[in-house]
Amino acid sequence: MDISCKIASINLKNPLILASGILDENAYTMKKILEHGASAVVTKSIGMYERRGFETPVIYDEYPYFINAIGLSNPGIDAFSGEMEILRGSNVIGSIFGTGPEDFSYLAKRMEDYGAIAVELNLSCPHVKGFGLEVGSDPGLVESIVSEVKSKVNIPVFAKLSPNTHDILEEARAAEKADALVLINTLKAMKIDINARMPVLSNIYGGLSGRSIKPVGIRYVYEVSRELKIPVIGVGGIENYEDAIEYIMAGASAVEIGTGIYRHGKKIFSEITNGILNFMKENNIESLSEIRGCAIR
Amino acid sequence: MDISCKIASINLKNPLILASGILDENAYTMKKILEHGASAVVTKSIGMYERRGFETPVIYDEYPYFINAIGLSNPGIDAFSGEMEILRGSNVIGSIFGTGPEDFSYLAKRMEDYGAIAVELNLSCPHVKGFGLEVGSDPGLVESIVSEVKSKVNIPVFAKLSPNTHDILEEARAAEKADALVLINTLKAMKIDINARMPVLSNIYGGLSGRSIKPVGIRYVYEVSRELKIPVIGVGGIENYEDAIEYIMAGASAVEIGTGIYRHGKKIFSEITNGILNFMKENNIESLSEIRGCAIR
Amino acid sequence: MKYSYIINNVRENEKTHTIFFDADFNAMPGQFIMVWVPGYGEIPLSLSYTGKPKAITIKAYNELGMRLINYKKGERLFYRGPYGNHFTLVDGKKLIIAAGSGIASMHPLIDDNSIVIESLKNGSDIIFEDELRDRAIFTTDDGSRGIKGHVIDALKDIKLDDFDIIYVCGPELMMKSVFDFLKDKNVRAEFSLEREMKCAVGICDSCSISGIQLCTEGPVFSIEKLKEMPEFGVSRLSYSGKRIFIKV
Amino acid sequence: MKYSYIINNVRENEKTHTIFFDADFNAMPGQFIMVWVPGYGEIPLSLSYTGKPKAITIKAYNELGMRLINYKKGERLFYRGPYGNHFTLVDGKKLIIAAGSGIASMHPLIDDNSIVIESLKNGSDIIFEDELRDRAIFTTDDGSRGIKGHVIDALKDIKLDDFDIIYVCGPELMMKSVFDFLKDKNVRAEFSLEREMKCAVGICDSCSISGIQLCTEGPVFSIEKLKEMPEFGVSRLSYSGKRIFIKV
Repeated sequence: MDISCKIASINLKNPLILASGILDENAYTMKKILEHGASAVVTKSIGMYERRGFETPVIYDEYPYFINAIGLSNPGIDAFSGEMEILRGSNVIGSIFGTGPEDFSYLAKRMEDYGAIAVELNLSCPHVKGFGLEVGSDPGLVESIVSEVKSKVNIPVFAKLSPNTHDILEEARAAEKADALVLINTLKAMKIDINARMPVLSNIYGGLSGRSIKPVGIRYVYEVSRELKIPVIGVGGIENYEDAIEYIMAGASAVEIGTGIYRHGKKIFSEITNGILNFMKENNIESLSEIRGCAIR
Repeated sequence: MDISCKIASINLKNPLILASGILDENAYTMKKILEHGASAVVTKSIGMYERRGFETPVIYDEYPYFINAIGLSNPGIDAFSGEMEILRGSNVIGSIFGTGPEDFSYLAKRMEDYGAIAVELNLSCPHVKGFGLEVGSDPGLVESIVSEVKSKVNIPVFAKLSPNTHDILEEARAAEKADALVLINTLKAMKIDINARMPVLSNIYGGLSGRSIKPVGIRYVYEVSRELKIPVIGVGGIENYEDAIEYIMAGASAVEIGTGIYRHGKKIFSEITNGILNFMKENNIESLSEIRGCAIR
Repeated sequence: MKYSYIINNVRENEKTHTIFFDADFNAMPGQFIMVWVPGYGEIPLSLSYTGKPKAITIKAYNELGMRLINYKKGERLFYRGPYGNHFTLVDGKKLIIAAGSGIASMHPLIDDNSIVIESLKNGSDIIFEDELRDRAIFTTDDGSRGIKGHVIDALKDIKLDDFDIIYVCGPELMMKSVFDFLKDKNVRAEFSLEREMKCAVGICDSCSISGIQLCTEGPVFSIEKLKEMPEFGVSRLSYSGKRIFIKV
Repeated sequence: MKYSYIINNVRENEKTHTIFFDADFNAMPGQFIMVWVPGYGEIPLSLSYTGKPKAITIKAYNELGMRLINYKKGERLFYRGPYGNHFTLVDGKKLIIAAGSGIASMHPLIDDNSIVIESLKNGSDIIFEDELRDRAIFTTDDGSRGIKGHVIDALKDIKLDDFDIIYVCGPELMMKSVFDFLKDKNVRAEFSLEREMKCAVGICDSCSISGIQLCTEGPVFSIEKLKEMPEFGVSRLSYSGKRIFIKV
């Protein structure tokens, strides 16, 4: 049975990629995730300069919710060279964020130089002013960022889009020059503690990820796969092999796993791989391409 | 202790209202909900003409998800007179949907004639083409619908908005002439059954409600209450008194409960009322106005 | 969505089949499942066998039904449930009153201590004949089998005191006539109601009767409970939610 | 977020207080909680008392700390957890090596069968003095109490064979020196590490060391485990995620 997948020029041994923002700040952790069976890892989003991010509390978790507002904390692209050096030769996808085409193309080039096999444009962080959502909800800006980055690097370019929109197709079409779309980022959300009478997160707003958002992620992957030809990488609430297969049947070429690690540990990658293989065996499926997008009507 | 609340000219004995779409098609059921302690009920959304709605399956439920695509099935405003007659004298808020200002104002007038204490404009059903989301994501259209309805009826007008947007404030400002905003409608979502290799809902897409969406609902209520003066009615994932108080602390004048009934039964209204009263007693709160919006920073 | 494998498909008559499936949930007579036929829709179906294996008995009257009665052994039956309450099981003599497909939900109740009154359109509509033959009184519209007439024509000759419980299932109008016949008599009786059912989990309001949801608090109601339901036998909501008055 | 009521606030020294609170969770020595001071932030704090009542001991070095040490009896302490693994409890003689606030997490380990080596900046920094007085060897930077020097200056005079286990907690550089001193000796030793901690649930990667998350798989590691961690004593990530090399 064949669970490998190909996205643009990249061949992956399985469709399970570590999502950006989870256990991907320290190179040694990313190496460990790859050892646990992820076919690639996406780094934490890296910007032009060091950024402290938000003060604690930066997460709120209470099943089925997981809300975070790390605030794009990152060491800056220069300092990140050290982590990339430790990872050289590994399947690392560099996630980057910025305010416009210049930032993004500069950062993408640096990631390429560092040995990243692809870059993922974070066009959709829901809780940092001036980045993310404010960038991603401007289709003209998205289009120029994608074009500019594509013209500057030879590695594949993935665009990670926001679910905080009323028209995903407009957003997706704006990013259509990318080699793949990554759907979805977190949903803007918040938690108030009624005993403290205060928002829990220091930034007030955060991004909802995990279990709760899977039906939204499936819908975006399905809707975009149905209408556009561009490959889609599914992300949002994947905790077991059924979830991964659901994304693949919705049209995803691969999936990213993030918050799922919180509840299932790093072994989630091997567990889901085994689960997919068993499902394929029981259902006489030779290759994932047989079921990719099979649910689309 | 005082848990009454006032929204525009309406006085309610408690802040718990039955949300539109749940147990509000048959007048006798709405009467039963009122007996169970809801201070008001919002009817199923009623349109100009009878509408069958979508074929089954119309719901998918698997905790923490609840996805529905009833498809605005309704008997039409004429036939609905029978139900309203049975309910005359009760606290009934008429939910209506249409394609533009003419439909909405006509329907609102009929609801007023039927004895509704207010109308709720459904500007945000996420899964029916030509209605809801497509209406609600056009701020100019929203504004003209609200203005037109306001000019035609004397009862308060509530506008129920969509969370499927990147800019809730633009949407909220468009509806600012309403007497209250109702936040939020369901999130557009879907479920694929991997064994059937097919979307479960006959309409493919549906609206995600219940537990999963509470942090998104809280965020919208908070964001709008923080920026605008218009009263907000919170809805989305309320299952216990803590959830209701969280919405109130985010700025909600009242809350609507829908999917919560599925897991807790009709007794959810009296349970939450008692829970709120206990919380107020333990925390020396005399009136809900003391805590309304207290979490806003 | 849950699924079980179909282990047998038995033709009961021209359009009616019993589909046996390999499920291990516990169920009681009167409960139902929501059967999903992917691409065709979803329908509520009472369990006609509640032991092991379980089964549903369905009369095909539309595409979904046609697809269902043609299911082969080894195919998957998708469903959710079981849902609803159930008939009260009693030690003692039972009178079972059925019309049309109502017999399916009461099939698990039939035993050596029961008498059945079954109303059929005509004699060829009969199902479960082997089990019914020696313990059933039939009524048919055309007199092609048993008494020409309706259930009441059979019921009025029954000595009700002989029975510890009466179970009733069929079209609402038929049940209303049985209810009216029994309501002033000192009998224990339970009726399994049927209405438009969409969500099956108590929230869409389609199947409600007098404020009560058939899917979660029903479908089985005692005669006392029915006395408190002014909508019974009078009106119900259509699929769109329009109030329809039941013709008397 | 959970909360408990504060039942006592004990001043240990000028800036260090022990806050007792009424919580009924089970906890072991070495575990920590994330304490949220609404409006000020959230910090990881080891439990300095793990029985009933529980307590945290905190030295105020910023606004959050100042607010915390001024908490009054009856106020609410908001927290999540307990998190992390714990020191292995052994029957036998224990050597406890602490520096700075490291003593807080090891306080529950101190008993009649333990000897403590504690490194202080100066003598006035001491806390838990009543319990330590008769069983501690102090080292101070300025010689104001005990030996002038660092823990190794005290440790080298200890007969390690006498002890069944050695527990270590303090700044990473101090722990690295203890680790280097012990690593070739045949001893059982556990170290409680400290790094930037944000999420405390194993996903943000701030507290990771050589691919392992302190918050979920630590903070306590055996000396054998530390031998497999090349980042120990060498580098860590800052709050922003920047790699910082620990000065030797």
